[in-house]
Amino acid sequence: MEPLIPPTDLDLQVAIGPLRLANPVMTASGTFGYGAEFANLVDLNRLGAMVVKGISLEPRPGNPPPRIVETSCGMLNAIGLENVGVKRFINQKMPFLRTCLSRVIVNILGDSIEEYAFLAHELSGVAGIDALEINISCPNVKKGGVAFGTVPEMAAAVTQAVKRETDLPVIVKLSPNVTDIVAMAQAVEQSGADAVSLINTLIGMAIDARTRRPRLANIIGGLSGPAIKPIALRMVWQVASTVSIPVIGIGGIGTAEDAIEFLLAGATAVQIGTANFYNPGATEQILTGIEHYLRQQGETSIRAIIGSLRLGV
Amino acid sequence: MEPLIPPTDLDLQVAIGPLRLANPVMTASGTFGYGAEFANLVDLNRLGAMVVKGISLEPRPGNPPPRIVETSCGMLNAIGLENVGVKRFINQKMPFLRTCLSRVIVNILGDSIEEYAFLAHELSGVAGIDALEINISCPNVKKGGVAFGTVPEMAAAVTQAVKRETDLPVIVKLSPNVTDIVAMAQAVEQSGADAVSLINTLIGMAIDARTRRPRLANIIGGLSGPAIKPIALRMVWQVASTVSIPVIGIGGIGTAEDAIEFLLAGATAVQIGTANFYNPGATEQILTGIEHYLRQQGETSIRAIIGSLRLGV
Amino acid sequence: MSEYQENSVVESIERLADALYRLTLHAPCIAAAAKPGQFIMAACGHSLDPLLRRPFSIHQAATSGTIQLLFKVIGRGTNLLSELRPGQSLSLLGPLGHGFQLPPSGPLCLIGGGIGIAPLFFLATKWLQQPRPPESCVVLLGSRTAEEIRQLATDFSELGCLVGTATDDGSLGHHGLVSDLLPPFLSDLKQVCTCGPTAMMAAIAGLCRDTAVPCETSLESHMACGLGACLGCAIPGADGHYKHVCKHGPVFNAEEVAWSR
Amino acid sequence: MSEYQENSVVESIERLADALYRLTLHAPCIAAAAKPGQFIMAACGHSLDPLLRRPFSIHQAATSGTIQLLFKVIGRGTNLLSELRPGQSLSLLGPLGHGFQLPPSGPLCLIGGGIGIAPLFFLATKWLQQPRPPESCVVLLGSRTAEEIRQLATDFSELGCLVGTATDDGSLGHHGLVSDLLPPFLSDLKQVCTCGPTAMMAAIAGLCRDTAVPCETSLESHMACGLGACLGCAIPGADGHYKHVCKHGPVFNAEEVAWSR
Ligand SMILES: Cc1cc2nc3c(=O)[nH]c(=O)nc-3n(C[C@H](O)[C@H](O)[C@H](O)COP(=O)(O)OP(=O)(O)OC[C@H]3O[C@@H](n4cnc5c(N)ncnc54)[C@H](O)[C@@H]3O)c2cc1C
Ligand SMILES: Cc1cc2nc3c(=O)[nH]c(=O)nc-3n(C[C@H](O)[C@H](O)[C@H](O)COP(=O)(O)OP(=O)(O)OC[C@H]3O[C@@H](n4cnc5c(N)ncnc54)[C@H](O)[C@@H]3O)c2cc1C
Ligand SMILES: Cc1cc2nc3c(=O)[nH]c(=O)nc-3n(C[C@H](O)[C@H](O)[C@H](O)COP(=O)(O)O)c2cc1C
Ligand SMILES: Cc1cc2nc3c(=O)[nH]c(=O)nc-3n(C[C@H](O)[C@H](O)[C@H](O)COP(=O)(O)O)c2cc1C
Ligand code: FES
Ligand code: FES
Repeated sequence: MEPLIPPTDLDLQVAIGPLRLANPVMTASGTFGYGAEFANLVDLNRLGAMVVKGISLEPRPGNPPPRIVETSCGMLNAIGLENVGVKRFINQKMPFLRTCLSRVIVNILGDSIEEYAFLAHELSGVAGIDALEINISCPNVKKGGVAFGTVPEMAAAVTQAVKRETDLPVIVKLSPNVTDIVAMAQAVEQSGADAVSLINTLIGMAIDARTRRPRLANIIGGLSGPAIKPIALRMVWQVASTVSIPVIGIGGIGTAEDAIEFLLAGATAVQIGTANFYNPGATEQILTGIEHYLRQQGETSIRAIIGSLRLGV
Repeated sequence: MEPLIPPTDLDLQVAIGPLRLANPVMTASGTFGYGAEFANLVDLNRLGAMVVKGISLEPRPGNPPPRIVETSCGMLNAIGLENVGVKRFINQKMPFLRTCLSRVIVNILGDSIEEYAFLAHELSGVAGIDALEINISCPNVKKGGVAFGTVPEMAAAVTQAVKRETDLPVIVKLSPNVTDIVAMAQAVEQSGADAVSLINTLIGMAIDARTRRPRLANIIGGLSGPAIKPIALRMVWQVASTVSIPVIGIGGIGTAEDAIEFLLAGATAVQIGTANFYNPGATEQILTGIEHYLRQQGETSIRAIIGSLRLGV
Repeated sequence: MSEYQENSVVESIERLADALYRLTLHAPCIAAAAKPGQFIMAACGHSLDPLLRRPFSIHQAATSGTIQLLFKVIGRGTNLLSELRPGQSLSLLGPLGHGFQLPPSGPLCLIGGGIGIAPLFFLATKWLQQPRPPESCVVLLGSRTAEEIRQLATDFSELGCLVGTATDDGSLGHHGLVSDLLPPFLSDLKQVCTCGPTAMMAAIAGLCRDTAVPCETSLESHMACGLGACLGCAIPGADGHYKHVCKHGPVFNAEEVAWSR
Repeated sequence: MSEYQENSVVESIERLADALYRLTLHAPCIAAAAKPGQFIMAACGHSLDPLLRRPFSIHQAATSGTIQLLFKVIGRGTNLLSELRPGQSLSLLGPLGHGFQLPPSGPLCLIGGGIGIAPLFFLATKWLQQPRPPESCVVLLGSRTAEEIRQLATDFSELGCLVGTATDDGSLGHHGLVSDLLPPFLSDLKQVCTCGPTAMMAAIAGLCRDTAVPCETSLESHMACGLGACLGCAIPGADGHYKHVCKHGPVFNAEEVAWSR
C-alpha cells in the first residue's frame, strides 16, 4: 500500500490554457478572502492558485444581514458581492498576494459588459496577477437583470469584451442555473475563453417556520457545499466531454477523493470553496491526499488521472 | 405552549384544483411503490394522497444495477422508470389502492406525446383514480431525446394532449433542470394544467475514485433528498408567486418543519419522497407535526399558513 | 408478514476481530417476527449524513426479544455502528425480505464466506430446534484469516453443527477456498444454503447444479428502502428480468439468479 | 496574532443548569494565544451535517493549556457538544477576532445577560491578575431564573469581583432587568464591558453614552468562516458601513454599532 514512487517523482503540474500551475488545487472565489485571511492556517505557497473574492469597479457594500444560513450538507449565502473595489484591491490586497508563490487569479464581476471590460483593462497591467476569472452569474442591469450566465449570447459577449482588453488568460465561471450548461460552455469557448470553471452556486432559499420569514434578508441565496457535489460533477463531466479548453471543477469538494472524482470526470484543476470554512486546512489536505492517491494507483503524473473515467464494461 | 385548539377543530383540507384532499401530505412518485409496500408501517388512510410509481404504456425493465448511490444528505437514482405497465397496474395494483381512504394519483410517463395521451385515456375510466400527475422529465424520443420538461412548448403540448383525453384533474410535474422554472409553469398553466408539482430530481453523478468508474451503471442519475431542499423551496416560491393554479411542493422534505416551509412559500400541498426510505414513518409524523404547528401558531386552518411567508420588515 | 420501524436498545457490543463486531439489540417486535435469511435496515448515526439505512442480516433472534447483528466495518455507516454503547438506541426497520426455504429433512450444508456467515447462524439455530444429529447440519466457513471465524466456528460447534473451515492464508483449516470443502458432502445433501462473495456463491451454485442439489443463496445489492418501493436493489435474474433483492430476496434459489452477469 | 486549527481533547463537561454546560478542553496552542473577548469556532459532530462550525466565546483560558466554553443548548450543534465525554476530541479554530480593549485602571463594570456571561469570566480573570480591590471589578449578571447564574455568580465572587444579579422571575437578586442595576455605579466607572441580548446591550450602550462612559460590547452574528473571509457575519455599523463581527469584533466599542437597526 505504501509509496511506490517517492514524492519528488510525482508530477502535479497542470496547464490552464497558457497558465501553468504547480498543482491542480485552487481556492474558490469568495471563500478564501484575499488569501491573507488563511495565512496562519495554510501554506499559501503550496497552493496551485488562489482565486480572490469577486472584484467590481466600485466598492460594494453587500446585502443586509442575515447573509448566510446552513442547510443540509450545504449553506446558502447572499453576501451581495461585497468587495473593496478594484482600486483598493490593487493597492491594499495585491502587495500581500505578490509575496505568495502560488498563482493569483482575480475574479471579476459587473452589471454591464462595459464594466467587465473596464475591470479587465484595469487589472491587466498589475504585477502578480496571473489570470482573470469572469463571474457571469451576475444580473445584466441593461437586460432587466437577467443573469449573464443564463443566456449564451450574453456570456459570449462578456467573454469577447474581456478578451479584447487583456492578454491575461481568461477563465469564464459558469452558472449551474441553466437548462444546458454545455451550450454555455461552448458559447464562451467560441468567444475566446481560455478555460471554463464550474459550478457557481445554485439558487436556493430557506424559511424560518416559527417567524414565517425568509432566513436570508435577500430572500434567496446561493447554495454551496457537499450537497451540490453530484450536480457539479455531472456538469463538469458533460462540459469536459464537449469543449476542448480546460475545465476547472468546483462544487462541494471537501476531500481528496472528491477532488479526484472531478479530475477523473475531466477537470484539469479544482477549486475548493465552502470546505475552507468548515475545514480551513482542506486545501493542503486535499493536495496531500491527491499525491497519496497517485502513488496508490501507480501513476507518476496527475495528467494520467485527468479525464480517465472508465466507461462501459 | 400546549394545544389551544383541540385536534378536531383543525381544518387540514386543501384543494388541488377540483380535487379535495383531507390534508396536504402526499407521497412522491417512485418513493412509495404502489402504496401496499408501506401498509404495515403507515396508516394509508391518513394520507392526503398517494402518488404511485410512474406508469408507462408497456412494462419497462429499468436500468441495470447499480441503480442508487448515497451522496451527502442525498441520493442519486437511476431506476430507469422500471414499472409494470398500465395494464398490470390497473389489474394488479388498483384493487388494493381502492381499499385506501386516501386519494390516489397516478404518475404517468412516456416517450412521445401520443403515449402520454393514450395513458391518460386508459386511466380515465378506472375507478379509484383521483388525478393524474404527468412526469415530463422524460426524453422526447421524437425530439432527439430532449426532455419534455426543459422546453416550454413541449411541456405545453403534452399537457394539452393529456387534458384532451381525460376529465381527471391533471397535475404537471416540473423538472428543476431548467433556466427558468417559472416559464415552464406558466406554459403548462396556459395549456390547462390543474396544478403543478415540483421539483423532480436534479441531474447528478458520482464516481468511484478507486475503480475510476461511475457509481451508477447509467452514469448519471437523479439527485433527491435533503440536499436539494433549498433549491426546491426557491423554485416553489418563485412559481407560487407567479401562477394562479395550485402548487405542490416536493424536494427534500423530511420533517414537519420542512413541509411548513413549503406551505409558507405558497405550496398548497407537499409530497414526501426520499424521506420514506430513511424514515418510513415520515408522512404520518409530518402530518402530526403540522397539526402541532398550527396549534402553536394559533391557527385553525391549514389554509391560513399557505403562502403566508412574511416579506419586508 | 409484517415489518416494524422499531427503536431498539443496545444490550451489548462485542469486538470479535479487528473490524468484526457482534451487536445485541433489544427489539421485541422484530425478534418475534424474524425468520432466518431476513434482514433489517439500520439507521446509522443521528444526522442526515449518512442518509440511508444500511441492510444487515439477522444473525440471531431470541424469544427474549433480542436480535443480534454480525457486521464488518467497511465504511461510514458500519463505523458508526461500531461506536454504539449499551443503552444507546438504534432505529431498525424489519424483518425484511424473503428468508431461506428449507427442506423437511437434512442433511443441510450451510456455507458462509466472510461476513456472509451472519445469516447462517440464525438459520442453524432454527434448523436445530428440532433434535437432529450434527451431520444433518454441516457448516463450512471461509475467510481471509483465522481471527475472523475462530469465534464463529466455536459458536456453530456448540450449537451442534459439524464445522469445517477454510482460510485464504491457511491460518485455520483448509488453506484455500471454502467451496473446495463442499464436494465430499455433496452427494448426501438435501440442500445447500450459502451467503458470501458473489464469486464464491456462483462456484457453489455451479457445484450444486451439477449434482442437482437445491441451493439457496443470499444476495446483496445497494438498497434505499428495503421494502420493494424504490426499485433500487435490482439484480439480473436468470429469466432475463430484474429481481429486487429486498423483496424477492435476499435469499434466492440459485437457479433464479443470472450468475454470469 | 495567530489562529490555530487545533484538535482539542475534552477534559471534563459539567452541566450547570438545565441546558447550560461548561466544557473544559485541552487546547494548548489556543489557550496560550487567547485574549478575553476572543472566540473559537467548534466543529460539532463528525459528519457533514451539521456542516458549519459554531462560534463560542472563550470562557476561560489557563496557562496549563486548557480552555473552557460555557454554552447553552439551543439547536443541533450545541446539542452535539453537550454529548461530548472526557477523552473525546473536538476540532477548534481559534483564537479568533478582536477582544476587549481595557483602560489602564478601573473601576470596570462587566454586564452579562444569559449566555453572554461567557466571555466576561476570562475578562475578569485577566483584569484581576494584577491585585485590585473588588470595587474595581463590578460584575452584573442577568438571566431568566436563578439556576442559570447561581454557579457563575459564585465563581465571579471567588475571583474577587463585586457581584450583582437580576432575574426575570425574581428568583435571585433584583426582580427585573440587569441594566437596572447599572445606574448607581455609572458615575465612578472607567469602562463598561457587556455581552448579552441585543436589546440589553443597546440599553446599556445608551446609559453609557449619556454619561460618557466608554462601553465595549460583544456581538453575535451567523458565521461561516470566523476568519474574515466569507463576509457572512456583517452587521450595520454606526458609520453606515457593514462591520464583520468575526474580524472587527466580536467586541466593538458601542459607538461603532448601529443599535437601532
Ligand atoms: C441483505 C443484505 C444483508 C447484509 N448483511 C450484512 C451483515 O449481516 N453484516 C455485514 O457486515 N454486512 C452486511 N451487508 C452489507 C452491509 O449492508 C454493508 O457492508 C453496509 O451497508 C456498508 O455500509 P457503510 O456505510 O459502512 O459503507 P459505505 O461503503 O460507506 O456505504 C455506502 C453506501 O453503499 C451501500 N453499501 C456498501 N456496501 C454494501 C453492500 N455490501 N451491500 C449493500 N449495500 C452496500 C451502503 O448501504 C451505503 O448506502 C448486507 C447487505 C445486504 C444487502
Ligand atoms: C462571537 C460569538 C460568541 C458566542 N459565544 C457563545 C458562548 O460562549 N456560549 C454560547 O452558548 N453561545 C455562544 N454564541 C452563540 C452560539 O454560536 C450559538 O448558540 C450556536 O451557534 C448555536 O448552534 P446550534 O447548532 O446549537 O443552533 P442552530 O440554531 O441549529 O444553528 C443553526 C445555525 O445558526 C447559527 N446560529 C444560531 N444561533 C446563533 C447565534 N446566537 N449566534 C451566531 N450564530 C448562531 C449556528 O452557528 C448555525 O450555523 C456565540 C456566538 C458568537 C457569534
Ligand atoms: C460565501 C461565498 C461567497 C462567494 N463569493 C463568490 C464570488 O465573489 N465570486 C464567485 O465567482 N463565486 C463566489 N462564490 C461561489 C464559490 O466560488 C463556488 O463557486 C461555490 O461556492 C461552489 O463551490 P463549493 O461548494 O466548494 O463552495 C461564493 C461562495 C460562497 C459560499
Ligand atoms: C428512487 C426514486 C424513484 C423515483 N421515481 C419517480 C417516478 O417514477 N416518477 C416521478 O415523477 N418522479 C420520481 N421520482 C422523483 C420523486 O418523486 C421526487 O420528485 C424527488 O425524489 C424529489 O423529492 P425528495 O427529495 O423528497 O425525494 C423518484 C425519486 C426517487 C428517489
Ligand atoms: S431497496 Fe428499495 S426496492 Fe429494494
Ligand atoms: S464569519 Fe466569515 S467573514 Fe466573518
